[in-house]
Amino acid sequence: MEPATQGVTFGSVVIEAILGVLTLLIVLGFVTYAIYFERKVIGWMQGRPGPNRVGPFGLLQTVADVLKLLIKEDTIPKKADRPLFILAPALTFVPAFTVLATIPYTSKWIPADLNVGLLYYVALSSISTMGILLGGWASNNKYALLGGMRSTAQMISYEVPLVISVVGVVLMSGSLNLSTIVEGQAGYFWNWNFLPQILGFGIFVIAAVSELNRTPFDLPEAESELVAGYHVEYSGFRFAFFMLSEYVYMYAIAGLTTVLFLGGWHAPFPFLDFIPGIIWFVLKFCLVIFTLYWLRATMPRIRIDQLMSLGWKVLLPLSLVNVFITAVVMEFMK
Amino acid sequence: MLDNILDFLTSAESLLFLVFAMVVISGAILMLSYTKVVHMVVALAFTFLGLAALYVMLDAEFVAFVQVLIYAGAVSILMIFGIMMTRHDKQEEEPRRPWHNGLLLGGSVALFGILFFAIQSANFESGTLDAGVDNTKAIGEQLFTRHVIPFELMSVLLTVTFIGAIILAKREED
Amino acid sequence: MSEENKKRESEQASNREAEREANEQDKQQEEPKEDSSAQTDGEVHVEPSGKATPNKDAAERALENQNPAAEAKAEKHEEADKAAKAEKPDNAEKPEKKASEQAADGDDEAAAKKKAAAEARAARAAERAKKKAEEEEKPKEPSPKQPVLDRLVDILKEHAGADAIEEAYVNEASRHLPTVIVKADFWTEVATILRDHAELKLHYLRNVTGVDRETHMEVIYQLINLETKQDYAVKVKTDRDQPAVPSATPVWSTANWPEREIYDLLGVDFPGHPDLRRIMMADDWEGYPLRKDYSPADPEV
Amino acid sequence: MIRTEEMLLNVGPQHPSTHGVFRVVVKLDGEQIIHADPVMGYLHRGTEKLAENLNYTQIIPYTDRMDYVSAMTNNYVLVHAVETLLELEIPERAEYLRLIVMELQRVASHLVWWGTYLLDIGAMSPFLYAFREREMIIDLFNELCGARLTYFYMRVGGVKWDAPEGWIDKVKAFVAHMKEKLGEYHNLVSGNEIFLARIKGVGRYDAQTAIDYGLSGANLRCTGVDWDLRKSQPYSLYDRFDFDVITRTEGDCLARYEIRLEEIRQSLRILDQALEQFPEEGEIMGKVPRVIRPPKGEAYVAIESPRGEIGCHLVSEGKAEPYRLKFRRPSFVNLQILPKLLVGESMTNLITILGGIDIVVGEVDA
Repeated sequence: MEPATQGVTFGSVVIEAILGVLTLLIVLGFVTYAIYFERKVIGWMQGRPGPNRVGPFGLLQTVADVLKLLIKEDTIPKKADRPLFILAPALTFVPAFTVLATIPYTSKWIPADLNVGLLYYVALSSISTMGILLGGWASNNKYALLGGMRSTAQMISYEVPLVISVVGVVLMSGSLNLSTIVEGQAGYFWNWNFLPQILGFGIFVIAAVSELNRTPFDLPEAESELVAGYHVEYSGFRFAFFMLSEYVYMYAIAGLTTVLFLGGWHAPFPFLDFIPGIIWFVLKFCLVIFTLYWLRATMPRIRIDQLMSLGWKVLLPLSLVNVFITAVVMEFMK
Repeated sequence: MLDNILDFLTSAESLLFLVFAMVVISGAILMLSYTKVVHMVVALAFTFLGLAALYVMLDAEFVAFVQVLIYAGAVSILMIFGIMMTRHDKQEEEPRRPWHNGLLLGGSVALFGILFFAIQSANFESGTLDAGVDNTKAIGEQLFTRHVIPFELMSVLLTVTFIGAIILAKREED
Repeated sequence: MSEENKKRESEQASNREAEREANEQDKQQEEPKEDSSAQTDGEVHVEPSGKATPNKDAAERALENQNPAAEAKAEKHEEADKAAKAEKPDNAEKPEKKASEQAADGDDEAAAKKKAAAEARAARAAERAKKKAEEEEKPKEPSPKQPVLDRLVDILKEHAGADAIEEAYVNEASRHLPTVIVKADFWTEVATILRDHAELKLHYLRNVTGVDRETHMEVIYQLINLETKQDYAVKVKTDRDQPAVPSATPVWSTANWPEREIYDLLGVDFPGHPDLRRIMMADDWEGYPLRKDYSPADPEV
Repeated sequence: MIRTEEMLLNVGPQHPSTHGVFRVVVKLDGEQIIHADPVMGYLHRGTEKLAENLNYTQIIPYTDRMDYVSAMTNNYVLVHAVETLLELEIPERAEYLRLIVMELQRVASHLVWWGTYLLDIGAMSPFLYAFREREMIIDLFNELCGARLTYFYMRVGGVKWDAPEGWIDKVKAFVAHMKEKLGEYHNLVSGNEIFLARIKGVGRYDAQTAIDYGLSGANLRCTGVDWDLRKSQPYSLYDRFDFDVITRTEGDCLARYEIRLEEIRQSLRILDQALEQFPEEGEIMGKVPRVIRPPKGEAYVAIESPRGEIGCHLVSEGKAEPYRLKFRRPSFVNLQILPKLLVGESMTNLITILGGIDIVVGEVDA
């Protein structure tokens, strides 16, 4: 593997930048239709049609919404901490976007094949927390502050079991490199990590939903308690940034789940290998996304103290047990 | 000398280094000059991030991302958290002591001099360092073989701190 | 004052006069209408179903309308009112004027109609009066709840003193509700007895109502025993100018907000209330809206 | 020692979970409530004052607007008070119609509560399910009296409109449909672990406290007190029907939840019987004078509204307008216990407890 920065030239920087913009466009396209499908899917589950006015089948609804947000007046409260208020959405969005770089879609298509890919993901996603916290604080609004504090407490607490739950996977593949992890899951679907690492998988999914601040862990923006939580004072495109980072994270988490536990681009049966890997990846990815929507349509919200005790008293010990079991089993299997 | 500088500036790598170094230094200076505590912590977080970037340039990805995870992610957030939760509107005016500034200036100059001469006179090993294909793995192996005793002692220390913190928090509750 | 102003004022004055006259005429024209409604009123009640109470009332009203003595009485009453509300002469003046003007200005047609109607009514009223007299001969049946009330009075007299109760009766209109009127001074004591006495155990306070009776204020507490399902009403009367009733909140927590509401809307003070503030109206509101003589600062609102 | 900062937070008057313009000023330590002070009156329209200048028929629409989720029971309590003073006979068909709409209203009201309560707790779908069924009831009312929310249906002496042709059959169909859906509701929500964790043991009080605070409805029955005015002081035709008063002994939000859902089933039982007994023909208005002048006197009547005991204290001086009209609004009385329940609870539980009491601000403020 090439050392990270050797051979960096102006040319390569430009190419990387162009690739980055392309990825951004793909992600934006994803977010647009992720929101559309979320509204459609939840609409169907609730016995209503969902968006169906703008464009055929309402396909342009999100586009219209985004346009509305962009041309909306951007208000900054008088008593807000102006510089931080402006900085916060960016600070939330940038890490959300950069973590996408390490996700391997197929064996060939890997934006950045880092040998500490997993660590990179976890480290950068912790920075977004700071953006949320600052946004909540800078708004100078009590609801926003409460939302920001909740969000921070929640994200810090759940990052720990999230990281430890994937240690089992790392042990099994012996690498932090995401494409190596996928390679290790080749073959039939029972080789995918979600079966041998069923405990880790469960913890990972729960912690991931919590990291995403989605139902049933959507406390930071719990609209029935905190109105809208940390982004209560945000409007226009700054609000759009928060919204966008939420969905980009969803993309990232779905990608990560696919890679770590669902065998990435591998087909469930080797004889299905003629179907390109990217299709398998997208299928698994969509399944994860759908599950998130499904949860949202059926679950009530958990309470903050229950969330905390679930994280520290249940998930953390369980994830440690998972590491221990994995290590012991691997020692015996050797 | 001038050629060196030009050389340095034409390399993209060096430019990147320059940018990150500036981030680190300006973060540190801003941290000292800001008046609001939250702003200070944010500046500090940028210093941490800049440092992490420098580590990446040195091919030390593991250290870099652990730096981001622990310092930029956890430590600064905890600091902001602590600041928000506590009362800090009473900013005590410190008594002005003019001779302090002189003393501080003298101290800084002396420190800079010592460091400068130490670095100038140090004898660095020359040649390129082979960072290895997977230095994370190397770090792991080193930790569990050569440095296993300090590593274990460290974990014991952390466990003790952890338990201590819980006990303190519990006592305050009662 | 300038000439112009004077002129305008006199104009306004004459306008007012005209307006009042017009009003008066309106009222007169309405009068017979109302009478006729009263007739139908009466007729409906004379249905063979033979329900007594509403009929009785209608009859009384008819009698009052007919009887000049009764009318005089009413006038007297109004005068008394006028004396009571000396600070508001406008209100009291009107009816008096009305009566005299009625006599003077009433046109012949109306008078004739009225006369005819009056005769018809007189006939019916006489009939009804006879009926009423017959009814009165029969002794009124005591309410089935009379013993319950007597027992309550006994208990209260025994424990709170003989002076505690001003009056006790069974409110037959309200499903034979035993009602006692308690003197304000004894109310705290009585409330505790009502709640704690082994026979009463009125732990549940259903409702607190304040009524402005114009001569005095009343606060009515509706109590019920959830086990025996026996309910009672307790009234406390108080002076209207400085109304004060000892708070029942220490005895029943539920009295808290209803008492605040009465304080807010009727201005009754509740000494002993833990948190007596306005509850519905704004904190700086002036006056007590539910009082009968309340006039809002801005009548448009 | 580090001290945390106390924070004063205004929950409302514009807050999604106060269900209207109701405000609670809470003092918070972190997310824990140290003190709570409810502030109301934002929707105070002075119904009682207005009523003193209106005749009895004119007052009825005002009662619609008090508890706008359950207008039929409000209609009833007023006409019932006037009829009590007048000692009026109500034709049987009218009384059955009243009873049917009141029970339908109870179902509708509990459905609104169920949906919004789960929305408060963070579940979105039940809200839409509940409103789907409520919509059917509203359609039935709409067909009956031409209004969806403020019905102005009852009159002193009877009801204004007779049931249109086929209406009774539609109600029957609805009752059957609703019975089925009730099971669906239980499947969707009642066993959910998160839901149970959220409301079990929250906002608990005992029977003595409940009685002391004069709570009524599900708020009282959740502590084991068997008190339902339909059974305890039967009014209308309730003594003709076979139904159970649902009680629980836990006294927490879960008990209130179970009671309300179970009460829907009981209402459906009553409806079943009432629809069977419904007289084919008959008057819908009693013999009522054109101008209603109840005799001098006063009466207090109370009925069981979906939220508890709604009472009407009517003082008449024999005029066409009431001398004093006072409503005992269950939401107002039930809400009093809120500050007591909130102390020491978290912000999240504020919503859970407030929702569990089931208030309608139009009724709190009147």
